[in-house]
Amino acid sequence: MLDFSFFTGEVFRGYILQGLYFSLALTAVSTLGGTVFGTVLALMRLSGKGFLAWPATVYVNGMRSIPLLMVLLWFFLLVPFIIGRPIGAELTAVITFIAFEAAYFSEIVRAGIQSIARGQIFAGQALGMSYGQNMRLVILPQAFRNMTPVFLTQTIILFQDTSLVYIITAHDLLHGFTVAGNNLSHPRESFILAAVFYFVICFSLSWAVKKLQAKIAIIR
Amino acid sequence: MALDWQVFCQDTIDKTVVKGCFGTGGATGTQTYLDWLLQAWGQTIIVAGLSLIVALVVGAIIGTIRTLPDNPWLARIGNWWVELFRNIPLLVQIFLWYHVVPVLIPAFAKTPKLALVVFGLGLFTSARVAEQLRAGIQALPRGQRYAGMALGFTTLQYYRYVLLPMAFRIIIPPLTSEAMNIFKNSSVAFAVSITELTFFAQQAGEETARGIEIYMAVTVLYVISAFAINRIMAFIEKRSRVPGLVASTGGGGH
Amino acid sequence: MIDIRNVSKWYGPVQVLNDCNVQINKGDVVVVCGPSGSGKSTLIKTVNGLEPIQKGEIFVDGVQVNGKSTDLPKLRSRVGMVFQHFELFPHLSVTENLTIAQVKVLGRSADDAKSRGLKMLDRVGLMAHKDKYPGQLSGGQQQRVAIARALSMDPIVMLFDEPTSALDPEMVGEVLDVMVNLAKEGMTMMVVTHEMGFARKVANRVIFIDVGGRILEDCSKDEFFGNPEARQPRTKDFLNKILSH
Amino acid sequence: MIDIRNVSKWYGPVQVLNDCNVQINKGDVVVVCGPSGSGKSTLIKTVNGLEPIQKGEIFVDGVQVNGKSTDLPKLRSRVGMVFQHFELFPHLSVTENLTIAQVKVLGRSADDAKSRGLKMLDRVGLMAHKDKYPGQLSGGQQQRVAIARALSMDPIVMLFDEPTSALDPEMVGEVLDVMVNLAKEGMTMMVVTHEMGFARKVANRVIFIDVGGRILEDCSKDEFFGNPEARQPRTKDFLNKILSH
Amino acid sequence: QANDTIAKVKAGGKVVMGTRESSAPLAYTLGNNQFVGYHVELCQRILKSIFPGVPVEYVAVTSANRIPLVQNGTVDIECGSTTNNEARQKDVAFGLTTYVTEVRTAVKVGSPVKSVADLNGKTVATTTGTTSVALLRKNKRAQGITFNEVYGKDHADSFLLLESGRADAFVMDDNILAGLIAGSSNPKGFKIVGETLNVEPIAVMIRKDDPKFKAAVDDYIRKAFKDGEIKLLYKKWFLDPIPPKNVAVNLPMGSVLTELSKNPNDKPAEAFNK
Ligand SMILES: Nc1ncnc2c1ncn2[C@@H]1O[C@H](COP(=O)(O)OP(=O)(O)OP(=O)(O)O)[C@@H](O)[C@H]1O
Ligand SMILES: Nc1ncnc2c1ncn2[C@@H]1O[C@H](COP(=O)(O)OP(=O)(O)OP(=O)(O)O)[C@@H](O)[C@H]1O
Ligand SMILES: [Mg+2]
Ligand SMILES: [Mg+2]
Repeated sequence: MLDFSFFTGEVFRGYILQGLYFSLALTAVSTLGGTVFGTVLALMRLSGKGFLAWPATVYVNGMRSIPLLMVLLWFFLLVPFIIGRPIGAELTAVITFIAFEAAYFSEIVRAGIQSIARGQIFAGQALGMSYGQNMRLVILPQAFRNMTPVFLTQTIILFQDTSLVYIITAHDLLHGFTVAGNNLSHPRESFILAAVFYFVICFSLSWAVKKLQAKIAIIR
Repeated sequence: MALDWQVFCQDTIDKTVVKGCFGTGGATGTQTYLDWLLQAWGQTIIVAGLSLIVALVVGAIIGTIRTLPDNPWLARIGNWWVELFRNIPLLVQIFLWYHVVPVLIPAFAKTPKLALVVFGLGLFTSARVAEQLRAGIQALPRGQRYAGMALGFTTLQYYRYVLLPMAFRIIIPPLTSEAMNIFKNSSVAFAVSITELTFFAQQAGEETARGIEIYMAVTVLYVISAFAINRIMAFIEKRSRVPGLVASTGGGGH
Repeated sequence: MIDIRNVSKWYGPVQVLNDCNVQINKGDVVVVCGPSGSGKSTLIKTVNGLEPIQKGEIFVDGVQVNGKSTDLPKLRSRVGMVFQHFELFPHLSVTENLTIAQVKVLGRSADDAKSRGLKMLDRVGLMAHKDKYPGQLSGGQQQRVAIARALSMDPIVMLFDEPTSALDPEMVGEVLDVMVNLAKEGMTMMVVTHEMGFARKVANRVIFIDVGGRILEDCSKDEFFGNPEARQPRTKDFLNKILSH
Repeated sequence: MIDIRNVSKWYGPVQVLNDCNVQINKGDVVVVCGPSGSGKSTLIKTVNGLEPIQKGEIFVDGVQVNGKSTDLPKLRSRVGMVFQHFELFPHLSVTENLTIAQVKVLGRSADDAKSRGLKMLDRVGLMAHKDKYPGQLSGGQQQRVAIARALSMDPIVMLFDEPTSALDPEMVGEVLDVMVNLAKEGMTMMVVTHEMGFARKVANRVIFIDVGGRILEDCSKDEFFGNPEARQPRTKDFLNKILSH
Repeated sequence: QANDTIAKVKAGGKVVMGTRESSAPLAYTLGNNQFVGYHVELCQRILKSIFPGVPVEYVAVTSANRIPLVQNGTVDIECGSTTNNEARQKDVAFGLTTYVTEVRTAVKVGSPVKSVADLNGKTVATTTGTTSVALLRKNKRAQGITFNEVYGKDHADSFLLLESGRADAFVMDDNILAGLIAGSSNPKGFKIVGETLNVEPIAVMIRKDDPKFKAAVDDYIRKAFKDGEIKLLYKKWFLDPIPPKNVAVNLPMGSVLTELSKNPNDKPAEAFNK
């Protein structure tokens, strides 16, 4: 009933490789950008200053209540208007993902910082450390270690989410499988292969996360 | 760019503006974009609501069996379930349910598309609910399990009376984000022709060429839905709050 | 009543109980002490089968705990246990904590369970708190409720695992008082504790376990405290440490 | 050296310190005791400004802690503090724990800091563990490292907040020994503790705070323990509770 | 004026062609970012004559996003399978009609469906974001029949719905239907039936209010009709075997297009269905 013989090396190179590359690149770039932007948002929210915390809170909660598909559609529609010149679907995807993921990463960073026991903060202060020193030497090193697993898990989710860029016709991994399936008349087999592909990649990643977690965990 | 909200009062066929903005409805009656928008919202709510039920029920079972003592096989099945359903993108899973499963398992061929989407979204989310429930159960002090056992409860009983009630309370915050996620993720259902909000955004945006207005309306409905879920869960959290106990929180994911 | 015979237990490659033998008769109050990590909690948990053992046999009231076909829930329902961290069920009120196992495990009617539970609550002096939730009580009060909960099941023996070590110092006394009374009324008890005052007052036997799970001492209270010369060096060292301050 | 004057503090509507006055001179060893939640930790944390106060004044070595322009980090670097839960930095090795603040706060060279830190580590008897991480040490060892960390900063006064109450009983002694030696060497100390043995041995003053944050007693050790009749009823009650067992 | 494509292309040094991925034989991909088809090749020729030597960049568009993409300048010329109608003319402009499609119905061989009326009670597939969705709604109301609609997110998806039996019929432009059938694993298993629901002029799409570019495009098309270039292209893509499977779509030129080739125009669909 199912026939996977159509899936040759040539098909892989012709249809899949480009999409795989794009999905990975999009994941990497938006993780990086999202982390930077997200950390800024988190620090704004933790600053205790209303004029910083409030916009950041609105942004984060707003982004988190809209589906990524809609965010993609919005950015696809609006970004060219805003920046005044056309950009491709790929670049739109990158901008959208950074903006979108920042909201999620900021929550991770915030939780990471808040996970540090008050006693640790007191201990740093009691040794005479300034706010900045305490953050840099005591809180952030622990916070980053604490949040690494959630952070990497989110990155895996992000990688899966790249499959949604089909709505703005960017060419991701899934897209490659879809087109290959349609053009070579084996759409069902192609979906199964896509599932296997994603599973292998994401499963290995999450397995690696577990290993890493055991390695960097603070001995308690 | 001027916004033209009248587009929602247009008839979906002849594009004339209908007085009162609502069509006559019915199979052969007229329909405005507003009617359609609300219908699409209904579809979103139905898909998300049913999927949430599936996710909670299946997630509770899977999450529980992953923590059972002395039953490595059940735990293993539970672990694989979680790995399987969370390591494949939702969109791919929905395609599989829609296009592949009915061919492999003929019994599914006559299943309504809504049910297939609900399976897809529900089981995808069940993996995440299961993961949270497992974490919730494991976050309880080990002594709670021992205390239940020491009183003579059977495994089933101490899960039912001791562990699960507390575990579910602990995971209300992450469950809230899961419930909100399910609403958002239901947008993926449009890929298999569920006429929900994102489908509406695409189709009506195309037909009327008033993308901004249409997207805005749809976005607002998503935000309202998310907010409503959030309030409902806050209400549940409040109702189930244990006197004298401070709640802890979790987070992450979408 | 309790017969622990040649029991050994491992966690993976680590041995935590090493050929332990303890006999406890009806009415005995046995205090178990030893350094942290020596296996005291593990030993007491093997008595009602909360921790499985890899070698040896344990009998409670004639029933083999580690038997293949033993109805463990039934056996456990006859053995009361009190934990270091109380382990009341936080989502249930005090009364519900006291009655739930009576109803669900022993099959008592709600009324019977309630009257029995409240009687025990009265005994530990907390009748006024019957409708509160555990989180609204102090540690000492929670532990007393936990004792009442165990007593409501009409146990034939009570196990205590460091019942006072998680308490603020001012609350230790109120819990010990309850335990002293229980002992005086003739309850069979096995108590893991560092409270040597309690041991002196009511124990009739003291057991000392060393790290690695080996029982070094098992003798009468008078012998244990009265004849320090005859003790093992490890025991003397331990007693010195905890009695010095 | 420490001068707490008419200090009051509220958490929202709840008053946790009520018009407290304490004077501590160079070389004093002051023990603070009182029931749980009475505000002992809060009081001691106000001394180096970890908790802000709403009323009154606090001076340490002549510097006003709650002054608007006070350089708090600088002041804190001269006040050693030891916490109930040790609060070593879990991501740093023992040596790094000992040196980081010396280098970053006092600006010492890495070598100086290390030699000073290791000297203190030696003093608490843990030289052998200098390269371990806190998580690899027992509670008693961690607390001794925490004391060494505070001492490495050459503090003019040491604050202790229940330094032994999170420890297993066998480890209490080793920490108290370090503290006793410190007191004997003339360190000025303010110690929140329930260890009355320690108070008897080295305190020269004992302060008792009642719930609500009011100081009920502030007298010499001999007066406090030797003259029970003159004590407030609350104090007697508290002492009874913690000394009875 | 922003809408001067010729100036924009000169300034940018490249021209962006929006095209479709699975609208064979009008426009589709062979993978590797390689696009082919009747309209793709026609556009390639047009662009080569207007912008000799300027590289062409390809952007795959969908039914749903092609108009915004042309409007916002992402795409300079869309060469896929876009119907020229009055509503769209408010937002974009079209070249001279280069293909005329008739909206018809594809069913499996052996299906009892022979006309729209037979769709009563059946499930009908079509593609999100196309005019067929509205067309179906219109017919439904006009004829008083009831049927369920299912929507594929693209034509391939819609065809899959028909193939797997989730839909009894697939209503779409005949060329797309023919192309999908030809490319399917079982070309003999499907047929195109029923009356023509709509005649739709298909044209390349460009930005509105850009007379210079429109004139250049139209001039080339007019010339191509006249000297038979279009006829050759039509034969190549509709009658001869085409890649990737080397099967022919086999859809001879319809009467409307034949008529048009004598006197090309850019009238919207409404003018064709009076
Ligand atoms: N679940 C477990 N897995 C692996 N090792 C364990 C486990 N539980 C206990 N251990 C180990 O078994 C040994 C005995 O533990 P146990 O809790 O019985 O000691 P204890 O005498 O009660 O100590 P404490 O005074 O600290 O309560 C310790 O070394 C402990 O680390
Ligand atoms: N951050 C806070 N917010 C609100 N209330 C607080 C806070 N920290 C402490 N409290 C309250 O202030 C009072 C005094 O607390 P504190 O920790 O100083 O007591 P303590 O005497 O040290 O008690 P313990 O012996 O339990 O350590 C308590 O009632 C406590 O609940
Ligand atoms: Mg123990
Ligand atoms: Mg305190």
